[in-house]
Amino acid sequence: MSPRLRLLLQALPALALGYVVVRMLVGDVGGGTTLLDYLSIGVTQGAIYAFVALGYTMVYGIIRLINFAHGEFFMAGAFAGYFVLRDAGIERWALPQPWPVLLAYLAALLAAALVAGTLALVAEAACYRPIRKAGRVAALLTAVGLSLLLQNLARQWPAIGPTQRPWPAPRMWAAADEVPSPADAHYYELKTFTSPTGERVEREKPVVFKGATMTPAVRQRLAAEGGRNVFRKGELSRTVVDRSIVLMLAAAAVGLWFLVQRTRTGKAMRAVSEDMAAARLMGVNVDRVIAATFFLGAFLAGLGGVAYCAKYGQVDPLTGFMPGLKAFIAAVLGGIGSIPGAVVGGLFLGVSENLFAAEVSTEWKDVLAFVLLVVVLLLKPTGLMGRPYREKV
Amino acid sequence: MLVVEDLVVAYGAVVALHGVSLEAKQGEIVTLIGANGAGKSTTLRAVSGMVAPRRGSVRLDGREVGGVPAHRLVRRGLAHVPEGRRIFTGLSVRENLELGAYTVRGRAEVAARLERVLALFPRLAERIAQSGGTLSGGEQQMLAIGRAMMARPRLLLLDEPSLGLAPLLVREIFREIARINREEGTTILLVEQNAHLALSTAHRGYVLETGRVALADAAPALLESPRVRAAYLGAT
Amino acid sequence: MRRSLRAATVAVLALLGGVATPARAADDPLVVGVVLPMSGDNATFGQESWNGLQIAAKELEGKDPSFAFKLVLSDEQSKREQVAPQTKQLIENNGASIVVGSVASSNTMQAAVVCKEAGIPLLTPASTNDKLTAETEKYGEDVFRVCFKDSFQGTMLGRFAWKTLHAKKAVALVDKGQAYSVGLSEQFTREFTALGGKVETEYYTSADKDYTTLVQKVGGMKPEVILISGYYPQAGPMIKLSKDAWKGVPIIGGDGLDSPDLLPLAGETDAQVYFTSHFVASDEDPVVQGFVKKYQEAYAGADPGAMAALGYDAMYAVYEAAKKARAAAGGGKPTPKQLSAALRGLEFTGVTGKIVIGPDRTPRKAVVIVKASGAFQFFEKIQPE
Amino acid sequence: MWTLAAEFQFSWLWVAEVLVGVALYAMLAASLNLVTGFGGMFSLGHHGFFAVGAYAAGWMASLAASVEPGSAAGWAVFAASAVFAVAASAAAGLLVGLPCLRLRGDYLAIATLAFGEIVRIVIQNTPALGGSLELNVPRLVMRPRGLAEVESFRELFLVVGVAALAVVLVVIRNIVRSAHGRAVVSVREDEIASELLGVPTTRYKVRAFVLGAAFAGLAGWYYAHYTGSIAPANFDMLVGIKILLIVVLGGLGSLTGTVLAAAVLVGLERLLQSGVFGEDLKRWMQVEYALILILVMLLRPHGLLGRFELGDLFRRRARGGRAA
Repeated sequence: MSPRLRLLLQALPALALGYVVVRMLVGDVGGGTTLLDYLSIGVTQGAIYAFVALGYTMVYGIIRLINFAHGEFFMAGAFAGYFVLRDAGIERWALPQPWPVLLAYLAALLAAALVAGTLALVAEAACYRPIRKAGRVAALLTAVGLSLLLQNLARQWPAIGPTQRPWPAPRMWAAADEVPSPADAHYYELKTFTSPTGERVEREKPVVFKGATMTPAVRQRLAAEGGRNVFRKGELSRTVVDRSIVLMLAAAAVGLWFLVQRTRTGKAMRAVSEDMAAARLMGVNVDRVIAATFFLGAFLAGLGGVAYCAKYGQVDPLTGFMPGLKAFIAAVLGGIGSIPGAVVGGLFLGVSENLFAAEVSTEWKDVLAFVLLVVVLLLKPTGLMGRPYREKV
Repeated sequence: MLVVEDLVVAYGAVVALHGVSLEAKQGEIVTLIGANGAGKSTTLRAVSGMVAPRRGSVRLDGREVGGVPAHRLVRRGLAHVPEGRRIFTGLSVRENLELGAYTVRGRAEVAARLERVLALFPRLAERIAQSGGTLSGGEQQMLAIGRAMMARPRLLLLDEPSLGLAPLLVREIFREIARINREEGTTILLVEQNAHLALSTAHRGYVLETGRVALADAAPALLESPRVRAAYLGAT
Repeated sequence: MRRSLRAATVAVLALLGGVATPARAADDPLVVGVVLPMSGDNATFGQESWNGLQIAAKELEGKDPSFAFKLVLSDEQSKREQVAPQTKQLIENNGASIVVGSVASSNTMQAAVVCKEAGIPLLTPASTNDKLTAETEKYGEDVFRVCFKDSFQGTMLGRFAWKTLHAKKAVALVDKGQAYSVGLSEQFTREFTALGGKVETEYYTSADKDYTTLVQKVGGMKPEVILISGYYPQAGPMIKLSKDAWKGVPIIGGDGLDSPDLLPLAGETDAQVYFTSHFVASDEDPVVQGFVKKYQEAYAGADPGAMAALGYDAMYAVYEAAKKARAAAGGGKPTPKQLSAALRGLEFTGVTGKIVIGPDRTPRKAVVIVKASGAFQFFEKIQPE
Repeated sequence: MWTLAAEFQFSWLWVAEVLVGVALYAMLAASLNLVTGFGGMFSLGHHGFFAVGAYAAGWMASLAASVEPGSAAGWAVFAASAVFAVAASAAAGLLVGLPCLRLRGDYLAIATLAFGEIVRIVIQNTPALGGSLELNVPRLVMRPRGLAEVESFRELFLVVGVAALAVVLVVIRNIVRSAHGRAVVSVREDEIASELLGVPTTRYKVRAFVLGAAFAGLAGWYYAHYTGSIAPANFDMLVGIKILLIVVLGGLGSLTGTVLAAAVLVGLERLLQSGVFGEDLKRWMQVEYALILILVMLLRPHGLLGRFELGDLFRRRARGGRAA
């Protein structure tokens, strides 16, 4: 194959991807059943995989650890976002729409990223650092143990609990007399109950359903209670969510590339990844660089967690398991240890899974990821974007 | 400036150093010679903080540094060029050199040092954008030394700089070492298999045997010592 | 020899745990082992059932003090592999004479296998899969239920789709990992095609949360009705994602959709969702309203779902059977065999209707069709013919 | 009296059940120890071979559903299904081993993990094996009716399990001590050196891998006949991780350690689950289990016994300060 032809072949998928993304951003694909629609669905899903895969790949790259607990950092981030959206009340700020909703989501993303990152820092210092010299099997099992621990702590912790929760849409508050008749959406009020055990339970009670008219009695009661006490849910439309995810991934990938290639910390990360002892001799505080890598990886996973849950509408302690596993596969597909590889692997997996489900079979979809994984491992163990395989002795 | 006293180092149950004492004064080149496994590299590693000593003391400028992690010692003016060079093959020559000045904040300062090191090793300037892995063995050794020099060390530890290099290149490297010592005033602790070359470059030398100092003297005296000549210089 | 070895092992372990074998209660209560999904995917089902069981138990305690029951609850976490060991423990270590549970049919099947070999009757409050009582070779002769079967529910769904919704073409979404999902869609397909309709099937798995492609693909098949054969944790997000793709197409499902979490999971939606169930709180039947009031008092104003009502009825079934068996046994504590015999042909009136356990160990009861838009609304009640 | 849970009563039935679990996991872990501890190959997909064996045995037994339990024919099918299970797993081992063993370290681990998942999903989509519902394994040697018979059934299987475990342990011990075994260990120690000395490393690695798979198949056979009902959910990734955990806990390369670790881990798990330590501890059982796992790894990363310091699985020489 001539180099020019090879370059063309490599550029083609990138061009196709760019085309799909542009069409998505313009907003005319994703809602139908054409190839282009499925491609765009795959790109969105792949972008979420990529978010998580980046963390896997960074941690693997630096200490050769498959961090099975990464999916739980994702879950922790998702829950942080959940609580911010549900309880922070940012959407009550007196700003014109869509600012309150936008700010609520930004706060949720930030909280998610910080919580996930902090959790990763703690986990690294408490579990991974002490065991770094004990061999990789021990480290791997520690990671599995940590994953189980976080999952089950979340299940037992009353604030989170073992069941799945609907993802909260930001509440858009209104006054009783602002509710149109017939209603343009479901409207709710918050009611507090006291259970026999003395627990105070807050429930959203519907006041009027979409298309129905509010009875004057109810309107009067609500007005008597005063103020803006009814709300509807500011759900984001699917296209908004999808586009934001793709844009977020693009921003994160560029930012990460800049950080790793251009900054002092990034250079230290690459140095530690190649040769920890030599990096130490350069004056690099290896522990701190590893901690920073964990933080950064989990930071991205936290963003991915909010994106994922906002898209699929629920969150639970096992939220991180499936995306974590798929992202791990994506990281290996792309070449574990390689940052562009994680993005490419994530997008590749997302697109191929969805095309397969759409055009071949929904029944066998789940085996596809693993078959792809085996095929890539056998043909090109370092992945689609990995460097040539070399044994470090 | 460096004083090592009664240093004991063990890897698990294997004791590598049984109480080594040595000293390097400001501006000196001191060499450690000895057979394979005599503990030369281990001594360097204990000095630079890569291994923690089990007993004994390592003092740098009068302050105890035994057990201080390696990355902190860099700020105290110590640089270690490890055995096998250990350059970062995936990073460019420039990035390798910049990492050498990792502890230095301030772009201007790093740029100035880079210029200086490139003046010392013009061959590296030609290869500045190449990745470290594409360099020849001799160039890699220059890169390793140049990278260490980016930290402006007052004490430079060199571990087997001649390893795997052609004789012509070895001589070039040693000329550079002598020049660094002369022009920058850097104190150098040199571990070397090639005892003849090492002793001709150094001011003083120590002979290590099975983890102990067997002989210590000025380098010219060691070169003349019958024991050294018999054991390490291949003379009859 | 063997006996003493055993005794020694048991004694050592008892010491190890710091617990001696507890003294038997004087009245030797009848132990009812309860295995339910209190956490995990189907947690609202388990929690509601347990709430219902407890309301009934409290009532019975006041009503008939001569009875000594003991409910032992075991959380199977909605995980199939947890059910068998937990059921074993309920029988072997807690001394359960009857097991009540579980909800998802696949899980109940695991419990049934254990109960069959131990010779303990199993009463399921809500598992509707036909095989449970039909495949006696696998699950034994002592599986009972207080709910109807999928052959009834699926048939009613098929008729509803054909007659009420006037649909000719249906797409069924099936989770092959759940016996309930497979069984219900089979029964629906049988009835719907017999009436002249056409059914296509697509698959999903509960491990996956991303149904975008599936939803899009189904939308492209231009169905006139869509059956989500499965449980609410998957159905809710599917409905949410289908907002544009399934515009105007009615969505139907079985009692697996009957959870207070369905609507919050589905989010703001215009979809017309109907499902078959055992009970709905908005039914104006006075028996139903009486139960709703009790439930709201006990659980902070929450409306009971069908699982709560079935749990309540299951506890009453155990009580009625025990009463009957005790009479037959002359007043002593009934054995598992006597309980099983008493459950056959048992008759009483529960909140989900009059329960007559027939020869197929399943009651013949009415099915309620619930319309879910904004809230669960009573739509129609169909009596078995 | 209405209580949430009753006091747990120890019973011989419970003890026997736990011991059966110990025998099963000891078998699985010993077979993985041959692959990982002796052969130096890091496998995360051992549960895949376990599944293959279980389904092979279960499928064969289901063909003989009409055989009278306990009859000569029943015993014959019971024994034959063991041979079939072992053969099927060994074949799967060969199929996976030949292409995958070229991979090293983590890549092999990932490939085996993928294999384990593929096996599970393929079973899920194969109606003849029950799909993702359960496969009923007919009772061939005894069909318990009532608790007393459940007890004798369990005792019978305890004997079968201990016998099967003994066979596995003896065979593995003999292999490890044989010339072949020394070859396998040398492969682990240093592949390049072994190749220079004329040891055909790939062949020995494949042999160790296939044998490990075969023994996992035997464990599968045992499990299928014991539970009488198998489902893909019984063979998920956590099972593979639990097996690996036992191997590491027992010490890589130590068979006695493996059996001890299996006893400790399974026993601990069942004790926590039983609620003898109180209802609170039972509720938090999974948290405790995970905590214990992490603590053991932090405190004894080379196993409970720690007799073998074989942590350096990937032949990365311990250079000072460099993470291995």
